[in-house]
Amino acid sequence: MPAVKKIRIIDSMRRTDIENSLKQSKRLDGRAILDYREISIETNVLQKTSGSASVKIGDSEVLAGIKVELGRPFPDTPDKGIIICNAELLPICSAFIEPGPPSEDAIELSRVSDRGIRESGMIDLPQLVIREGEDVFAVFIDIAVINEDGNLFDACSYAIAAALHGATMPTFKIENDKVVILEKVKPLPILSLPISTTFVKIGDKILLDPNAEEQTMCEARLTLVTDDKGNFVSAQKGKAGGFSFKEFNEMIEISKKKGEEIRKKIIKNDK
Amino acid sequence: MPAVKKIRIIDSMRRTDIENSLKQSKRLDGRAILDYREISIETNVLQKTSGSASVKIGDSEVLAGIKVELGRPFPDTPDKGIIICNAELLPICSAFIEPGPPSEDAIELSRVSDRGIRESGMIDLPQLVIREGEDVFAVFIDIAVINEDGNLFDACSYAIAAALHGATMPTFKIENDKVVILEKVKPLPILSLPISTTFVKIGDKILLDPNAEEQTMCEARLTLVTDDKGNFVSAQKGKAGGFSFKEFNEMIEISKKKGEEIRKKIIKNDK
Amino acid sequence: MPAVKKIRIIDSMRRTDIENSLKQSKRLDGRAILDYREISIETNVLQKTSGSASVKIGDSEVLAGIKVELGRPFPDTPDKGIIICNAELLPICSAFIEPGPPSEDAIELSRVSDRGIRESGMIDLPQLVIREGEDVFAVFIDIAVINEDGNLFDACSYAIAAALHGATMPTFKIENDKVVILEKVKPLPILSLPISTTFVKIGDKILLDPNAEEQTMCEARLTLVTDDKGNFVSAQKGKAGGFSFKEFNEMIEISKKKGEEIRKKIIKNDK
Amino acid sequence: MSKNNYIRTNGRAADELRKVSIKAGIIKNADGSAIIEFGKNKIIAAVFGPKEVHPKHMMRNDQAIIKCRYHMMPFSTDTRKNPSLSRREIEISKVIREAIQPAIIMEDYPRTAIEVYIEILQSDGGSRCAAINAASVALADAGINMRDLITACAAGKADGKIILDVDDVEDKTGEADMPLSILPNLGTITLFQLDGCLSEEEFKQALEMATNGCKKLYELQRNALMNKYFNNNKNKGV
Amino acid sequence: MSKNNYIRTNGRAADELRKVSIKAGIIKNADGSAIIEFGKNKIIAAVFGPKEVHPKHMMRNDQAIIKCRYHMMPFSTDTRKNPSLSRREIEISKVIREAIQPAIIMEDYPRTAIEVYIEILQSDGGSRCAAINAASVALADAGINMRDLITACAAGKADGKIILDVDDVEDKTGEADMPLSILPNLGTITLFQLDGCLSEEEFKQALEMATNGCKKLYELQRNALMNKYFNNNKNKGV
Amino acid sequence: MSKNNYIRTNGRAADELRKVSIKAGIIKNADGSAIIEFGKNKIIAAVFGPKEVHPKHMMRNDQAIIKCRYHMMPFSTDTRKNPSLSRREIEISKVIREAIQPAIIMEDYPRTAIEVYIEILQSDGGSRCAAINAASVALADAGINMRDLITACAAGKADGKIILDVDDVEDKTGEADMPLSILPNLGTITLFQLDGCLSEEEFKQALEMATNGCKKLYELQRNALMNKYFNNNKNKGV
Repeated sequence: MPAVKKIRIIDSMRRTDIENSLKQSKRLDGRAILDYREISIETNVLQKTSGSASVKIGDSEVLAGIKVELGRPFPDTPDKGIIICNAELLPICSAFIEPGPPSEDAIELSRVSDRGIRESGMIDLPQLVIREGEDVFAVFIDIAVINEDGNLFDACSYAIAAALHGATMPTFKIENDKVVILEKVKPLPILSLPISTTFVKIGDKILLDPNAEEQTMCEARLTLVTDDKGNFVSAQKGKAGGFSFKEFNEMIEISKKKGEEIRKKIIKNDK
Repeated sequence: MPAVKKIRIIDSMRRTDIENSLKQSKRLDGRAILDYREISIETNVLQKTSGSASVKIGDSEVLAGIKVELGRPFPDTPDKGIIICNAELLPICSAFIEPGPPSEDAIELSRVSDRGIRESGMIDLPQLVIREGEDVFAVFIDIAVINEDGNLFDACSYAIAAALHGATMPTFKIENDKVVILEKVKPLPILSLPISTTFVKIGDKILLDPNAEEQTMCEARLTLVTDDKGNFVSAQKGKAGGFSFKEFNEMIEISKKKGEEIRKKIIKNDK
Repeated sequence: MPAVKKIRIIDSMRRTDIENSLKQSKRLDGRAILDYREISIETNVLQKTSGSASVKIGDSEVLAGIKVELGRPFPDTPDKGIIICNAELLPICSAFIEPGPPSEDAIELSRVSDRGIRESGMIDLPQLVIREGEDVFAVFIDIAVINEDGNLFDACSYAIAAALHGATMPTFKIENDKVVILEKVKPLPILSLPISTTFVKIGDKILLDPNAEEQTMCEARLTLVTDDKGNFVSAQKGKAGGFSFKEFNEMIEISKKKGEEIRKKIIKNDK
Repeated sequence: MSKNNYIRTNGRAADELRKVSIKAGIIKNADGSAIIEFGKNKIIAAVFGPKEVHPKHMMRNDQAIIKCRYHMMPFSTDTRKNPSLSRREIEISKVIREAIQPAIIMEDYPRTAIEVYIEILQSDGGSRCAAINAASVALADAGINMRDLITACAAGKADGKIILDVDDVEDKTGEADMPLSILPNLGTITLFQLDGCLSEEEFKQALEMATNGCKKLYELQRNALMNKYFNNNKNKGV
Repeated sequence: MSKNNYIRTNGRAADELRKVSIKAGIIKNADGSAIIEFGKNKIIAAVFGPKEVHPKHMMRNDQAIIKCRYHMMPFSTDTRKNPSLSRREIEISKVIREAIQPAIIMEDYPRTAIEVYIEILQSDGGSRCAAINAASVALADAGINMRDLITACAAGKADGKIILDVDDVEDKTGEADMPLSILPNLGTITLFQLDGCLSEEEFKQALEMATNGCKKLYELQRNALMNKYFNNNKNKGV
Repeated sequence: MSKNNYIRTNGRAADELRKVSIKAGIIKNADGSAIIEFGKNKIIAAVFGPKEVHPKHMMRNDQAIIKCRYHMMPFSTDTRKNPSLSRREIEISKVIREAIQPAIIMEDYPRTAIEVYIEILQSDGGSRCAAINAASVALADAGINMRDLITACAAGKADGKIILDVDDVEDKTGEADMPLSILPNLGTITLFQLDGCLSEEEFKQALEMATNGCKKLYELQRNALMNKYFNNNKNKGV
């Protein structure tokens, strides 16, 4: 099955409807321009993982599963565990996704998710070392996109945060110079919960949490990731258009507030 | 050279001829519906192997070569040697096969051949261990399809059986904690000779040993593999149609008898 | 970006011009048939390498970079270092090169360059051994084709020779049974400077140093590689036509003389 | 059916299925879909089509073509699975396609493709059978014209006994696994595989047991479809 | 701009760029090209097109399509890089394409492809910004109609200070890297990424510093183009 | 030819070929085929075509295109070979294609492809030459219009002596290997490679020796074709 990707097209009448509505700062699904759709988060949904979460933002749905396995450190970081993060756009998620090797979009989604974890220092990597330079734990974070209706960056961010928050890792002992994994587990050392907020620009309006149509027709996209302390820990601009500096400064303000709201939701959910 | 596969098509006149003939339980090549074509088996045809066989069933011809090399056991079976079985549909074998990565058909043929060996316990895998968890022998069973005229499942089964029956493996010693392979060889430990029989259904008739035309136009295919003791050790149904339970029971009976006949042929050949 | 390669076509008028000119043993760029274009060689052009060279032959331009890293010897040559040579036809170099997996032409260029190094004994491989059978130095020779105007075989040959001549390798010590690389470097042990000369045949004429047009329309190509002692150490005929024995003997004579001239140029350059 | 009192290490009787639940219509973007939980298996099947065929040379003028992909998520297995498609997944994709195709009225959809995507979110023994049951419901949910549902269940042998619906542990330690799919109303066998060792008697006994298992699955499939269409259940999502 | 006297370990002031040189028109076979040396970065960008689109289904009737590939040579890095395209290279190819496209008057070239190939011959921190600067000059050199040049520069944080133009060492040991590209005359941000940790204050400070860096690059780009066209410089070659 | 009495470690005289047997027409499904045993080499060549060209853009209106694949079976080598095509196999496929094409009257088959598939069942030194000899007979067996046969043989140097037809052991321990293919009646060299080290004198001596080897092969090729067509030999199969 080759990867001849159908392209999502918004017909011109629909496009006009969306634009006209935005003139009154209203979206066709009734939201204000800075509203999120309903977010639902459920954790511990997968038995064969050390942590998992299912996240829905409106009709976008993703599933994250964490597995912690024995591995070898990278030669240049012998004193740190390993993170491998991979997001797959499953062909079940949309008529516009074909099975096959990961598309450019899937690779960007994986790498932005990965950097969100890595650069924020979310996982305490030195705590994953068993024997420096020899044996470490590798944390595999795999994400399945189950249904696609825009804003996968945020959905993945929340699924990762929810799955890692409360995830476990194995304990071990050394026996005859070999690492033996024990049945007992302990919490995975999580240092912060970075939260992503994604904006798009349509005409002169900045929208939060774009659905699939909005994301298809937007000129530019910006994802800003903030941590518990209000720091910015990761960002990614996308799409073949641009933002003005004024728009940029607006998004900076909003992302901090929204990030805080959503972080509370994830922590509450996990109790 | 890309893999744009030509599809074998049976024209409607030829199809009618085949069907009319089958109404009298006769095949166009003169066979009765449960007859095999002539089977010829020749062993020790390849010098750089530990065992080899060339098998022809009518105009289908395959070549199997066994190589036994040093390897590492799989982590979950430290006390067993390794089997790797791979069948290739070479582009020389048919105008309908293009070079390139293995097709779905080639992968199915490889995996059914592999399971026929593995699940029947044909090779005594614990006998292939040198040092548990460290060093084992790996048995590579590679099959080349030289000319394709249907029923490759059986041709591969017989070539594997004939090549393994009488194959050898190296002897070794441990020196300075290293495995040293010695010149002397000993017989590869073979515990049984599973034999496959393949049926197809055309209209309301069940045929044994389909040729390429019959296999192309059949509704369903069934391969049943039996061992020396009359046990069923492997099976695979194929093609996008089905069998009735009555047909199934018929094939069960026939496969035991035919399997026994062919097994004798292989053992005799090897003496 | 798939690799649908445009094919370079010489239109029939241009072809006639080239052929008519060759009848007077003249080339359209003014050269005599056995003239090289201007060759320029610059070394130490890349900082992150142990040796590098930029070579231009007319408008053909290639860049070679040497890296020497720790590696493991091949099982059948535990007493020798490793050479890995790879040439890439970058998509910047021509409108006729598409990005993607290496084409047949790129693989031939890599392998002919590799054999020119390997078979001539250019690098003293036993000198690259750290601990026999365990640790050796691997010499990576990577070549980037920056602009393509024919005769890449020779351009790569000279770039390799110039980069290796004067390249360095690390020194090391063994500490706690581990190899430690030291800051100090020493010269890479180079035993000879094989030099390639490439001919093409157009009509009944043999030309040296074909440009892109000549190479496209030629019937046959021959690369002959000679070493310091006037020995022939590597050769490759290409293109879907042939040479007479008489033509062959001519090229043998010429290649020795031209090889000597160019070798002097490279050695002089490096002083 | 089975009269003996043999109890398996997992607590089931010899002819007892694991817990199964099927829910239709859970992927909004798909034309049809279903999620099945079958023991620890958690599998989504989604159907797209009938739709345009790519690449064109695969198109058939007299009927549809079926594309089918069986794919395991890296987190679905005990040890993380490499994300790229294995040879095992390619073979299972093929046998599932051949198992479901006989139920589809292919000639009703000439020049189109019907795509069946199966995602194993959590795996246990018998994932291909579970997947077929889900795919069958997803096809019906997509409104594809069908001759019958396809219903699948394995039997096998473990600890010397013929048992229904082999789970992961029984598959690894047991003697045989025999997945089966049938068109229950037409009495047609559309998938059949055997790995392991069975005498003729055991073979026939397992075949009968698996057939009975299929019949139970059939009821569960019908219920899933009825729940969707008659309860007017609008909930979507895994 | 910066008033403080902080000196970085590499000897630069906080708001000081590395040494940059840009030369246009250095690949004879390309329709446009440029080489940039930016600190230790040594990068060629070459543009081919507008040209026929392959494969056909990617063609757009109302505008051009842009293809972009960012590729590192194996000898460009400290440790030899595997020659095949990494996921990092694929992502950077995408963000660079999206960074340069807003400057191109796409509707002037319907049904064509414009190809931008970037080869990293020697890498240092900030290679994607350096590459965008080179690609922008190469596009102009190819005579592609543009609304503005694209100009790129990173800011970041190392040793607790906000700094301009993070090099390799500062990227590895530092706290944050924030690459930016803008259309300087239109005031449009076309590439923006952040890896690391910045407070809101630092974020804004870094954004301003990077913007100022871009303005310096813009002058260097213009000079490179003028050097080619007004000095009638015919020299080609790396 | 050679006057000296030097005997090689394999018992051959310096200018003595290994044992060679060629049989034409052994693959029923191919349009033409041959099997050659050349020392320990055991190689099948099969020809399909002239046939339709895929993909279309490779088609040439004025002549045929030749596709050629040289492929080694995993069991053909001392240590098992990985089944996927190596760079070595890709290069040899190219040089064999270029070696045989000059013999084919390409303009007799415009808009078609002629496919030449070479399978190495057992390898020894000189497999590319053996393969060319087999491919040449297979092309003739397929009835492809040819100007001449292509005939191939290597010479080389081992133990300080120039020798004909280098085998595996001599290739590994020897000083040089020089495969050659010619069109014997036209006196045209169509394949030539050299690996190793030869003085000019040795080079010329080896070239002459290989040429004489080719002439011997030519007789064996003609016999193989005559055996098929005049003995009306209907046997097929390896």
